[in-house]
Amino acid sequence: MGEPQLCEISVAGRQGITFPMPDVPFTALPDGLVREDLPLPELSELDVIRHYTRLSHLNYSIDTGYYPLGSCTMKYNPKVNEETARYPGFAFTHPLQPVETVQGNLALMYTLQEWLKEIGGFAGVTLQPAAGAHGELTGVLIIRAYHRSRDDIKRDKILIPDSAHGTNPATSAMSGMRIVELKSDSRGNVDLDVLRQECDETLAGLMLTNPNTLGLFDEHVEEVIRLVHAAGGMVYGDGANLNALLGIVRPGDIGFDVMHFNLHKTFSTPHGGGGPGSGPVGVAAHLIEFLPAPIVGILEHGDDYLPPLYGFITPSKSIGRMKSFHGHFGMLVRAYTYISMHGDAGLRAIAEHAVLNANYLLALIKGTYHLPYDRTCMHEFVVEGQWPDAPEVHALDISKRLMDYDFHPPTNYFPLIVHEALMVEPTESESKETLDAFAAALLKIADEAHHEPSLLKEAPHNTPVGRLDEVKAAKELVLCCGVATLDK
Amino acid sequence: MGEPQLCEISVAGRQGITFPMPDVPFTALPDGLVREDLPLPELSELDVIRHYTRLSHLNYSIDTGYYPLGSCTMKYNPKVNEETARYPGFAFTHPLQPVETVQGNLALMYTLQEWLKEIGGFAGVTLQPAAGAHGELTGVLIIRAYHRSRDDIKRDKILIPDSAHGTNPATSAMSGMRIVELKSDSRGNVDLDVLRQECDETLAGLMLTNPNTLGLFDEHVEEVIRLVHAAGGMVYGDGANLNALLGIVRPGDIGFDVMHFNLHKTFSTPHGGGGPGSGPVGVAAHLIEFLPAPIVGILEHGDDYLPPLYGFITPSKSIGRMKSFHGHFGMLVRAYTYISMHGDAGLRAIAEHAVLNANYLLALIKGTYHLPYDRTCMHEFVVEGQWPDAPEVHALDISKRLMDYDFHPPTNYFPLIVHEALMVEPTESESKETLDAFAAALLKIADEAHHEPSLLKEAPHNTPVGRLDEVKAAKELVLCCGVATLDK
Amino acid sequence: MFIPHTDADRAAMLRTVGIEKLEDLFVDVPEKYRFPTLDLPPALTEMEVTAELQEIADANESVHELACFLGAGAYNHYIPAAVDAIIRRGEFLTAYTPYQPELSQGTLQAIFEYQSNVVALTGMEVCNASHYDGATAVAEAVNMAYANFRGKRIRIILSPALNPQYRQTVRTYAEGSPVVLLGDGPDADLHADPNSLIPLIDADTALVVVQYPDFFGRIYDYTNLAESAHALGALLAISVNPIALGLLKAPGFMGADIVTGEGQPLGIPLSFGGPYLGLFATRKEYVRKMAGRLTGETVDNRGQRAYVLTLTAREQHIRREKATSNICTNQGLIALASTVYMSLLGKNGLRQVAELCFHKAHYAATEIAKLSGYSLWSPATFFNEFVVQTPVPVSEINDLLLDHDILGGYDLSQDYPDLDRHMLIAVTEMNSREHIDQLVEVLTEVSNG
Amino acid sequence: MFIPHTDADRAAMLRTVGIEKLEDLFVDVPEKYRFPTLDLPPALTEMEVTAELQEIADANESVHELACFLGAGAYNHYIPAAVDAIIRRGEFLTAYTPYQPELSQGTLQAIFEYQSNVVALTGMEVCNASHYDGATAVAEAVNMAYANFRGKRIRIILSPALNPQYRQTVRTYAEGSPVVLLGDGPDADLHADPNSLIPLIDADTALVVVQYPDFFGRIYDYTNLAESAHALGALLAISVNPIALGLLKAPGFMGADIVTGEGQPLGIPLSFGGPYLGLFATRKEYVRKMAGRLTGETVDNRGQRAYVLTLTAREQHIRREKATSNICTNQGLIALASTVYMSLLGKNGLRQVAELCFHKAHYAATEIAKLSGYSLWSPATFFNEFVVQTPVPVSEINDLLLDHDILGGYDLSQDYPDLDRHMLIAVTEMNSREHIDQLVEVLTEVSNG
Ligand SMILES: Cc1ncc(COP(=O)(O)O)c(C=O)c1O
Ligand SMILES: Cc1ncc(COP(=O)(O)O)c(C=O)c1O
Repeated sequence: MGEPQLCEISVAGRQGITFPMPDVPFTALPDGLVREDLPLPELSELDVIRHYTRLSHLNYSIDTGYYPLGSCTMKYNPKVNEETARYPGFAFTHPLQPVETVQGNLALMYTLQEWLKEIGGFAGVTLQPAAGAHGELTGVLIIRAYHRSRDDIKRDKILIPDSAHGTNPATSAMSGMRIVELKSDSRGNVDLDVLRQECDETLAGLMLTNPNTLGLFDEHVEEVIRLVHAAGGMVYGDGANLNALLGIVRPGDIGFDVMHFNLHKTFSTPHGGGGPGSGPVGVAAHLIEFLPAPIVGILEHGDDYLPPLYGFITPSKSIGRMKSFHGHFGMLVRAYTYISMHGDAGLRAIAEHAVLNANYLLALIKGTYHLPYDRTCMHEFVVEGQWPDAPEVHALDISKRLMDYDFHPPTNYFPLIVHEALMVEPTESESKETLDAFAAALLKIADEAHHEPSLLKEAPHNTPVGRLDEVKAAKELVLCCGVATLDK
Repeated sequence: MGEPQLCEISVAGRQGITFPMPDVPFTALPDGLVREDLPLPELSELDVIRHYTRLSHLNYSIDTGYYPLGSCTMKYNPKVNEETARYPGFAFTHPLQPVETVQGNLALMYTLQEWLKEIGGFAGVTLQPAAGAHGELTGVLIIRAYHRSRDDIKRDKILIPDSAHGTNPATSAMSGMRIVELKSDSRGNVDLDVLRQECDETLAGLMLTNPNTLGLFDEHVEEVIRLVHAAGGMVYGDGANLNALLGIVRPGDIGFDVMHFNLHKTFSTPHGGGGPGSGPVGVAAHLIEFLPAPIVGILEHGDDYLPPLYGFITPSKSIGRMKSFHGHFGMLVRAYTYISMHGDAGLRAIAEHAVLNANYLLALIKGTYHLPYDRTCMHEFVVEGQWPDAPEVHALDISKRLMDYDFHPPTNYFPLIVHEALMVEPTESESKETLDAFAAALLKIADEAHHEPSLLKEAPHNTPVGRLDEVKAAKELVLCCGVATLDK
Repeated sequence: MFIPHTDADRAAMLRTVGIEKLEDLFVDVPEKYRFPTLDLPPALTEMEVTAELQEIADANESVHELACFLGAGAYNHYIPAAVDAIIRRGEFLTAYTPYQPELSQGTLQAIFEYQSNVVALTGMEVCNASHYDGATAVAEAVNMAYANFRGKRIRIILSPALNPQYRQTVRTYAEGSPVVLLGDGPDADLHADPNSLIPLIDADTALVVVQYPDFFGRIYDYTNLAESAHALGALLAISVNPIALGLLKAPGFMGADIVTGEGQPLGIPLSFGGPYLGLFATRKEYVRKMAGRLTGETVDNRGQRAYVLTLTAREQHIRREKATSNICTNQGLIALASTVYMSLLGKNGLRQVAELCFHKAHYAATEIAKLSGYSLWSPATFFNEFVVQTPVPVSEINDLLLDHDILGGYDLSQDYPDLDRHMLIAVTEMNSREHIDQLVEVLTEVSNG
Repeated sequence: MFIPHTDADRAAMLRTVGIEKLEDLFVDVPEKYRFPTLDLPPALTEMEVTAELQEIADANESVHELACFLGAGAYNHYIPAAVDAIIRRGEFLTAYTPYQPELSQGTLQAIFEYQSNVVALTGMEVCNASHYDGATAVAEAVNMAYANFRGKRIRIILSPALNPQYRQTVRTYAEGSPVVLLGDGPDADLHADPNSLIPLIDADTALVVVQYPDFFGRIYDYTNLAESAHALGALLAISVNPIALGLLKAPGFMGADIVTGEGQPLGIPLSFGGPYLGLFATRKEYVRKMAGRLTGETVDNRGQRAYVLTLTAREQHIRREKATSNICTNQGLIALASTVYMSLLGKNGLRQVAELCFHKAHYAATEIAKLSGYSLWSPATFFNEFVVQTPVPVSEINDLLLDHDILGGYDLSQDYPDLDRHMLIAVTEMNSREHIDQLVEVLTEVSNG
């Protein structure tokens, strides 16, 4: 029984909430500018609550099961985050209030900037970017502005390893850069020879994910960075995988010039079915003046009796504004809460256990699933979802079959350099028992793949819907309630 | 896949939340009084959230579907109630704080007392009782105290119609009263002749539910009350069905001496899987002094500049205290919120539409389901869940089959005076479309009962579990995790 | 509000019913009383009602603003965020009593786990699905004990150190029954230990009721009392603070026949006194005499483990006037909240909280005892509450404390005339040392002044 | 915290992995940088962190305490309780992008309904699953328009009455691209109506961007502008306040090619500026050029209606540097919140809110215009925001207002040097007449003084 669409249960005249009568005199509505029809659905509050409660049951989520989606760090999202972010003093402050009235918010942001600097080994941080990709754009624009500030205009080349996430090349393209893809070597590292060849005077920078999307820490990361720096380039760090490094190593210390943090991965802010995220960017000292405006600073220093006065500051060579206002403040409160609950040792424990969980799970399945780069992994690993002796079975089939065992599948077909990739990120908040059960399912499925492949090809069986006709979706383009097709 | 029990997923050493180290010196723990083992489960926060989120999916609820459980008034519970009751000013006040520090709470309680007096037509109200049955106990003890205060000690008989809810006789028994059951007449009313016979000098009172549990308004209610009063008895009103009467008639006006309100029925506070409820009791003027202590009163009157000072008052002949503190305050806030949003016309609209819905639904099915008392019903009605030409099918089978159509069944086998009773209370917050769909399911099931009864006997098919072995449950008495049986 | 009917719906429905207007539905209602005008304020929209309620709430001073040293039956403990995250879920919040087990396995398993946790905590064998609160749980224990002896034993001994509100409630409940309540009269020696109750027990005694920790915070081992009661065929009921059981010997191991308690400290907001949670556990031989709902494990017709309400023949809806109690709606959601709380803290967390309460209370007691004019009323061992003798009436001290944003302890003179100038102070994990030091400082002002 | 491993687990796992200690996992990390000590405050427990965050939050003054007349891109509207009740649900909150449709029908259908509601509101044909906010949505509109002409048109005309922060964001985004942004220079005539932009449109123009209501609150019919743009082959983007569309003619009916907007007013808390919601709708011919996610209806292999992300070949994970944008994580949960909001209010509720804003703002404007020293800057029609010329600098007035617990309007001199002593005042349904009268009264103090 599918859940109807809201427009299908709409009944003319219903209204889920009403508002007071005006307590002021009426003004004539503007002639010719009043709309005739507003075809929104008409529903009772009960209709809406019942509909969305029922829809929610069709979702898989961290709160309902194990979600080892690679590269996404689907760790547990503490419930306390949802409380603190809703404190009225936070939730009901306007972004343009006089700074004197929002010293709490500004102090929180300032402190979070300081903490992220400390955690990442950076000299400056902006909290403005809305997500990882937005942080990347911020970072690449900073690199661009840096070179231009030195009149080094020819630097327009960004190197991107072939294992990189799609946002890296897309970001560089949006920033007007030329993209050169770098092949990885046989151990999953940046190929130093290839890199050397590209280190010329057009080099603007390298976008490096480390640990990379194979879950591997680049064994020559220092050399990689040295080469780029020597050629006058900057190294951008895609911090999506920072969960592996908390308290283990600070990217700034090994020479990353810029890096984005994903608060919605590393720092437990919820993924929300696709967002919102938050992608603060840290930079080394030479890039501070290029940070987007505004950042939070101390306007007047405090003393024993008075706290400092916090306010907004515009860096002297700022690349400008990346979005409205000051970033995803609600997410910042959550991340602040989370970091507060960990401290130095707690953060390191996160990374240690994230990496332990990945290596443990890998150890349980690696005899059965081919591991293309056989090394100690970091917080995640990538195996192949296909066997030479069961060629009709694909990574996708394994993923769908996992659903029948009540697990969310790993990321599929990414990174692109692994054949039939299954990218598994266990996260530290899952228990040994859960990993054991997940490994058991993977081993069972491997067996099924060889002996009863139809179980995989026809999977999933136990989900609210089966496999979807994606071609039909793209061809017919039914994108709205009540509209049969976009090309009607 | 059943959800494991918490004790089964417990792992020694896990802890879902931790607390600060003591910031005070340690004191030696009391010798010989420290427990050795505390066999509570050990779980992570994620374990607990995932477990209960998954368990929640096994429940049917108003928020997920139509729940026409007779006598329970399963109306929509507005989400705003859940917000207001959680305002820190309410949720974090201690019941024994000095009254000066809780004037908000006391003002709210005072006003709610006034509103309930107005709605019910009473002269006094106590908010202390915790639920309907607790209100009944309060009321019967008040009646008892009233007679005793007049030295009318022989009055120990309580009359209870045979259609009454089980709490009515159980309450009277708890109050040390003698119970005489009154047969109903052929139209579902109190049989006046039978009543007259019982109106003697031992009569303490009558417990009357009106509309009664057949959903019928007693056609001679004035005469019934007159007879009881004439014999020196008091009339207790079981207010469980007040939803039918809001703004239609005030029970106090027609002579009820005492009545409990069910805030968790009439005034939309959530049922919570079994509670908490709230059962304020209203009384006529001659019973005010018997109300349980304390009630909220005005200690010092206010004026144009100052609000009044509210405080607690003990009625002079109070029956005493019915429980700790002042009642289910959190529920009072919800009911206050709800009443505030309705006012006079809004409350009347509730009753009108509750009754309209019941009569509409009844009209749709009454040709198919036998209606033993064929009258205009109030907010609910009772039909028979069996047909002479399909005798193997019982009300219970119909109920179970309704689950397959994604509906919660009506109340079964109550009231006792209707053969194979199905007691249906639609409530006003459900739409015509929902009633139509429910009626269609009932008609379809009636058809199935005649043509494919196994569909009903084997139902439910689509629920998380099928019919349960209740005998085994009662025989083996497995009442705790990890304890094989109570009689081990 | 909350009525989805459009004009068209209403017209169609009236047509189907065969009447013309809504008023026609109410012909059975005596005409002269029909359709009264209710003198209520005009209806508010959600936007207005939230503003108004916020204003009312703001007229209170809460324990968020005040350092709270008030207990006496309700305690300010930390409530983990996860508790509310679960009980807000509509599937738990808007279901009713699990009469239809096929649609209620969530609630049923949760009750089963509640029963399991309470049994573990109390050391008893069986626990029901809740009573209204700690007071009514004791009243039901009295009823159960009385019924257990089929009316043949009518004496119920109440410790004077049982919460006065519980004793009042028991008295109200007992009004209509032949039981005789004794032991807590004005002449009771409040300093005496529980063994002082033993002489009151006789062959006509059904039940002895004590509290643990008692109302004055003291903790005693009731094993001897239990043995004495049992020797004369009587039962022992112990009313507990469940947080204390995180640290202290379980009453089940002292020989209690019934354990009741106020479950509020287990993750339930103070909420000005309710809704709270009545704990009720007993021994297996009394399971059929117990009031309240009970969930049992069984299997369904597909062979799956499942849960169902069981032994319902004890209850009002089946047994009517012969039922063990009239209770119907209980504290379902609150019991769930406490289960989430107990499960989150678990074995070690509850111990941690209990120890924090213990150590902080003892620090506070030690510091206060040093002040001139103040002394500890009792030398007995205590948990997290203790009685202080004060140099001036407690209400005066409390006024002063309030000026310093401190919610002082409970004024015992309200219940015990002999305990004029005696304050019952409660300390929990929520009281920082700083709070305690502030309390002590303000108390000093009075001792000096 | 949040790590469930016991010592025994850890030992067993290390054994399976074949190493001795956790440190051995990190041999690839350059040794000299390994295991830095982070200078962070000691870890707090949940109980402590909530107390600390509460204290920080309390250091702010919120619009619960202040009467808010500040808008300028973020508005204080009433948020129905049902919105939060839905978005708190873990199934929505803790899922990610619905890559696996079989496990994500809840999120997918919700996005589909979001798309439907935004299309209905804007009068457009297709809408994506969200951008970060109103500013980045405009920046993406610029990118889309530029890409639409394959780089052959490079002029983008920005109305000077487009939110200054949006224009700044567009400029940042455009840094690396050949587009030329014009129309909003310091010499732009702020009083001119939108037709004044027409002369700037030429055959090299890709896009004209205007705002509706504009930054100064004014409302214009952009039909003529659209026609003029179209006549020269250029596109028109209109950035909207969605609440205004409850009352006003939809931009789709004015000929807009792209409608962007800040979705915050649709049930999203102010939350000091985010997370908010970037609305983005366009015409069907541009659907393959649009950035962002898109949900389409289809069927599953059991014949059931179902939903799936579609046209993904536009996106970065498929197309990498050729993608329409780099956006990946979007505003999923916020889009859900806005959908719940729009569905609750529906056709009539949104109109009601819009009218309340309109009438209250006009009352405020009328009253303020009566004051000596104050006047309305523009005679143009407006929605719920308007510009007032003030007798003294706005910041002085705002300081005074703050003393009276009023959050004054936006000081336009921050963005428009010419608009020194000009205050942008926003009024919503949350401002009672009493608030407005208070505002007027305090303003009077300045006009008199
Ligand atoms: C390696 C990597 N880089 C970048 C991103 C983009 O981050 P966001 O989705 O927050 O924009 C992701 C997110 O999935 C990622 O996994
Ligand atoms: C008619 C009637 N009377 C009394 C009660 C008892 O009320 P409560 O469950 O609130 O104790 C009920 C509740 O189900 C009822 O339906």
